[in-house]
Amino acid sequence: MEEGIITAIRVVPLDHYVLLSFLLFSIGAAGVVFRRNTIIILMCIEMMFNSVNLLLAAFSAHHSDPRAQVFVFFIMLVAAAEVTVGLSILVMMKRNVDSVDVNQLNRLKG
Amino acid sequence: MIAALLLLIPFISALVLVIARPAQARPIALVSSLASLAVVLYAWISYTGGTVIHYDLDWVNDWGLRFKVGYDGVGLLMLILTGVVFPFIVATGYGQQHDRPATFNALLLFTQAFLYGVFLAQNALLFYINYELTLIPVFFILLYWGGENRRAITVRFFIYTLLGGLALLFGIVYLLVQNGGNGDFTALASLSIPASTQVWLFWALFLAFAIKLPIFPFHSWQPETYYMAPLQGTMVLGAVLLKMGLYGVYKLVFPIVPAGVEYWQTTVIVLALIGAVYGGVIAFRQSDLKRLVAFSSLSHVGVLCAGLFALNAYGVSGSFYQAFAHAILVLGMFYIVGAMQERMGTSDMSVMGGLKGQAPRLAALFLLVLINAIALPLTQSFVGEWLMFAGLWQVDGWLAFFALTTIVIGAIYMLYAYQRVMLGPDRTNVTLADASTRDHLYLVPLIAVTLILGVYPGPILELLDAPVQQLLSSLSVH
Amino acid sequence: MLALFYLFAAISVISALIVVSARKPVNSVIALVVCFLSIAGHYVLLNAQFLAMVHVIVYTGAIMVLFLFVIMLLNLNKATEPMKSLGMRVAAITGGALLFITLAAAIRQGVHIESANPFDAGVGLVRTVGHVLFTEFLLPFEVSSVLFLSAIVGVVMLAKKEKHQPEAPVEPLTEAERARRTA
Amino acid sequence: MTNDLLAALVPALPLVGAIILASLRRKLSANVAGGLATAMIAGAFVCSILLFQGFDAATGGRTVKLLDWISIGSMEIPLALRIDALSLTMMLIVTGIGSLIHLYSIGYMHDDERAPTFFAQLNLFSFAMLMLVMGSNFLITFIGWEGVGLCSYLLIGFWYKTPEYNYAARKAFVMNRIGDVGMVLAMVLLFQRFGTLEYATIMNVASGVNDPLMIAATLFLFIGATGKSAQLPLFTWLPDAMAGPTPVSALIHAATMVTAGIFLIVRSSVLFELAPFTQDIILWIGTATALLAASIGLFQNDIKKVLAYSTVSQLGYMFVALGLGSYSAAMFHVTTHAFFKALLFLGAGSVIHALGGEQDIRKMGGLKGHIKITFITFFIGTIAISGLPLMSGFFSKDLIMAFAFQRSPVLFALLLIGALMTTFYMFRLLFLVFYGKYRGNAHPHESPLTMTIPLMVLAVLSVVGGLLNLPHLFGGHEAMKHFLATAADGIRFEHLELSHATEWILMGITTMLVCVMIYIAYGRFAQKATLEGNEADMPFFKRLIAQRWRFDELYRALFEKPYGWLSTNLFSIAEQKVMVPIMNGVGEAAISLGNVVRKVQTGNASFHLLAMLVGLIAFLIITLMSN
Repeated sequence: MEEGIITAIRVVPLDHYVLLSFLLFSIGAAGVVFRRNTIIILMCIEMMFNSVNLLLAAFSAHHSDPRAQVFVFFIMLVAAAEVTVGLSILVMMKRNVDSVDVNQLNRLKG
Repeated sequence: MIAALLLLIPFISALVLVIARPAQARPIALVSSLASLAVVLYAWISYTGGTVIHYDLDWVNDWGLRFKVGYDGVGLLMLILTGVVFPFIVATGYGQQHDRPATFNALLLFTQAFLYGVFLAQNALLFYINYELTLIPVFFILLYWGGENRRAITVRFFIYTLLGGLALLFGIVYLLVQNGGNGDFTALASLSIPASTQVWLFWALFLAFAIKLPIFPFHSWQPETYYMAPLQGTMVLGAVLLKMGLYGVYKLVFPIVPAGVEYWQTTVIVLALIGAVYGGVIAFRQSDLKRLVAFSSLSHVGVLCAGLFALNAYGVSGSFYQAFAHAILVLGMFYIVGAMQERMGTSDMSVMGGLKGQAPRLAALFLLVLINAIALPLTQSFVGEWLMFAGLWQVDGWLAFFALTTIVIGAIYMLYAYQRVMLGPDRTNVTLADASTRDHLYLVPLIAVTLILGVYPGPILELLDAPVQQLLSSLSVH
Repeated sequence: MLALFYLFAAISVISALIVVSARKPVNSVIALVVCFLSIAGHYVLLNAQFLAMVHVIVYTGAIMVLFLFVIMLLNLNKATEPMKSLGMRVAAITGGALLFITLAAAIRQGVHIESANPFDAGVGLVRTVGHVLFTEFLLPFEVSSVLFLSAIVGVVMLAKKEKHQPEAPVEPLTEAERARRTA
Repeated sequence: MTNDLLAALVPALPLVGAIILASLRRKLSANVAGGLATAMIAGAFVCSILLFQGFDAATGGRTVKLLDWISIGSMEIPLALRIDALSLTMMLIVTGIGSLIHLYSIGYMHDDERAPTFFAQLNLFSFAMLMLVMGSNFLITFIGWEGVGLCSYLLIGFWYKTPEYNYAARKAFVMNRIGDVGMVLAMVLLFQRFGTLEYATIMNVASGVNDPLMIAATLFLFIGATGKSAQLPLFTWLPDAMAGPTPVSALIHAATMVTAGIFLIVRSSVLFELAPFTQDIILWIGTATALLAASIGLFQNDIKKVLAYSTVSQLGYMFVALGLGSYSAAMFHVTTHAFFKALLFLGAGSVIHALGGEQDIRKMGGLKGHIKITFITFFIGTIAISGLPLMSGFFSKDLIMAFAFQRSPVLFALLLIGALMTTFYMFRLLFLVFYGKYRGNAHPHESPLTMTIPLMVLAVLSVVGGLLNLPHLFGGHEAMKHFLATAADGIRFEHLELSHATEWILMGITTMLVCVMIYIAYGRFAQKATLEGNEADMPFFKRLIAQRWRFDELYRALFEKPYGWLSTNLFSIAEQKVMVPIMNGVGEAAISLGNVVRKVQTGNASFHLLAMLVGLIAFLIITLMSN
């Protein structure tokens, strides 16, 4: 298994990972615009985060440089913090306007 | 060290002020401004000539922004001016009732810090950033402590000034692109730009300064803003902020677009002189003392700008000398305005008259300030005006003549104002306090500076001589 | 090995599509968990063991559970979400597709990198990453605790009921009361 | 060295006096203040005499540099004093007569509560006047030039509660300022031409230069002189300046300040010699002023106004002398005029003092019995100004008239008419004030000794002043002329080339006609009991003259009113209707642009997200394209 995985780094071309993460990112971006439910929008954002993480990890492996993985770790930290805040905003929103419809948030109209 | 102290003293004091109690606000601000005055005076004493660079640090090098600070003689004069002026501006607060004095004084000190930044900057982008930063505290001062109709006037002032700032930014960015991203003044000065480009680039660079000064067609924000602003705000605007325009022209316009300057020289002088005469004539019939002083400032600045654009040794150094004199004058005149407001509750001259009977010492102080305004010899203003007249004469006799009409016009409105306030039968029905110890403590040093530098202008002229010569010789090369 | 990659890739893309298209939020969450697990599989393929573990713990274990709790507590799991306008939906799909095409076009010549380091399969091991994290990135790591602190403060502030709200104050439950209610 | 110190002391003493008095003005009594001020100016007088005694005319003069003043680039303007024959003459006049007038003021101002202020300003004036005459370059002279203007402004408006006085003060200052424009233009022109403003250097370099610029420079200088010395067209301020206390009129508006213009032209005589065109203009303006002012003097009823117009007229004579190039005659007349006009003004002050402030000669009369000393001294002053033989005015005026005859008999005739008018109005004044019956209702009393001593001293000087420059005709050798000739290398003096017989004849004619005028005046005014003064009854021309040729009205209509109109309308129309709306337009344009652009901010989160997406794609595409 060990050997197989090590060869996997060499066998799977970098392009594949890049394309995969692009695809996930695009799906996430489309989802953000597509849905009205704020909680799903938040989830799509998480997905976009992850596509970037994957990209970083792939490059890290192909560069043989552990620092990019450390960055992935940091991104995870930030994502965790972001999710807690985002969800508490969601709770607030639900409490105040009794809805999680993103179209309710239109106070910023100029 | 000097540069760091100058930038940090007001900045840190301002931060301290944010948490200070209201009663402590003015003393802290005063001590801070006096400390920075001491630093400035030390800089003056230890200055031996040439351009002193204190720091030259990388910042955002790719965009041409470097933390390059220092000064030449002219810059030092401007630093001295800022250092001298701010203790007085802060001290003016002792006669004013503000709500939230701590915030107010903090904003004043922020302005001072940014002003030092402007006069210390040796990099065009650094200059620009500080130049625009000064607007922010001033904006809040005007908006929260201003008089009647302050919102509209402040916003107008702000938009108008920013419009100029935008053109300036465009000009600087253009220069940076041309110069491969090196924004140091010295580097920009050696840039050779085709004359046809300079013709329009001149206005991109000059418009901001023309509005800030202001010269004639761009002046209309000034009287209303001066009138509406709180006294100390007016002093900041009139005594130091407009000097940034002068300094900017010296630093950013003359060395960089000499051909453009040559092309527009006469136009600018004529506009400036139109403004000088226009402001002076209007001042005559103003019924409000504060507005009258505002228009008189417009008139003085017109001559100042004309002198600068005479582009010879006498005109340029006279202009900067006069800039100093004008700052002192503005402080004195507006302090008098404040003293009258404090006593009469208004600055409207139609309710004044014959105050000399009740307040002879105040009248005497007013007169002593006033002789500087009409540039009587042995006052500071005379030295500057004489040099500017000599400079303008070398450009054209008629220009000198029109500049000179302002000494008649100035005498007309100033003496008329003095008469309406102080002379004649006592028309007021209030009991008036004569000049207090505070008034003396404030005005006597100003008058002393005026007279001493009027009799012995040497130390300041010395500062100006070398950099102005250098500027002119570099211009003649182009 | 390539087959394994394609498998994981297919799972993650399909589950991602389900996340976007599912009617009920709970379904989305479950799909997202699947998606995240498949990404963990990718990490394993890349021999990024540390990441794989942290990813499962943080994302799948913590974050997604948090989502689930929120949905549950707020009772959001209704498929009554009104759809956006047709134009917006079309725009969203077109936009996502365009984005992908553009990004893909950017690498149409393939990604060729010259690694500065000699090949080392062990970069993703806990030991390697941990070493870098606690030497080179020690300060950011410690500072990140401040981020969490501020996030906690922010959450508390947000979750707190506003004082001036006219509602009756909610009295905190005592331990005994809580035990009685849950029973 | 000691001489340098003395020279510095001359202006310094009155300055110190002014500063002390100004700062202690609330603590000092009128007499102490007056004493101090008098001591200071008398000290300056003593210093001037010492300087005069130690002065060696053969050396030509010295420059005492006090400190660098304006020094930048190639401009070097030191604060320096020049001691030569010309400045010494003026210093002696200023400090000498100044001392007497200070002394007189102690009596005149003793019951004014602001007397210390008055003395401070008087001392300050002396300082400025001394700077004016002692300056070694144009700019130092200009310090004094403006300084005396300021002091004149302060002293004319000394009694500040009366708006007319304030108006008069402002008018004086502004008119002087108009002249100053000319003066500054001359200075910048000369500076550019010669690279310096030092008198000595300019006069040295300039002699022999034939340059059309000199005409411009001298014309500008002359404009400055017309302002300060109240010549056409800038003379109307001087009669109004009589609003000030009488000693001020005597010192500033008769003896010293108003002669500054003459001094300036004598100082720069070399330049004027190079510009004959300017000289002609000076000549004719001087003549016109002399005649015009004298004609106005004929009908004035205010004792000080008569003297004021007389001063303007006499200054006209001095300018005639300058125009003729006879600078020593001008200076001679400056000196004698300082004596007798100071005497007349102080005498008038004594009369006013005696009558408790009355200035209208229609309410005077028969005072010779009440105030004898004043009468005798005033009488001496009158005959001196009228030029009765052997009085000081006789010598100086006849010298000018002789020069005029040498140029043209017509000019002589015009000046003679002026002289006769002078005689007539002066004797009219004398007779109306001192002869006949008293027409007022005050109780005249003689003035105190501090006031009468200066009168007596000045009376003596008015009699013997002619000795200073006694012509050859009377056995003298024109001492003053020769003394002044040493002043600067440049000061030249035209020689009188008339034969002695001609001179005798001219003098005879003049004297005879003057006597006739005195007789006519005596017949008309000496015994008048009442005096009709209704201008409306006069024929048109006479009324025009009595109304001062309506110069004030003309200037008001031509300048003051339009200026006020311009000021009001520039503000209300140009500024408020044009400039401010333009600025507002900029603001409003920004705001309306914002109103359009803000529609983009729908507040719809999905829209913003989509926009972000679109932006991202666009950015990517642009980046890709540019590669």
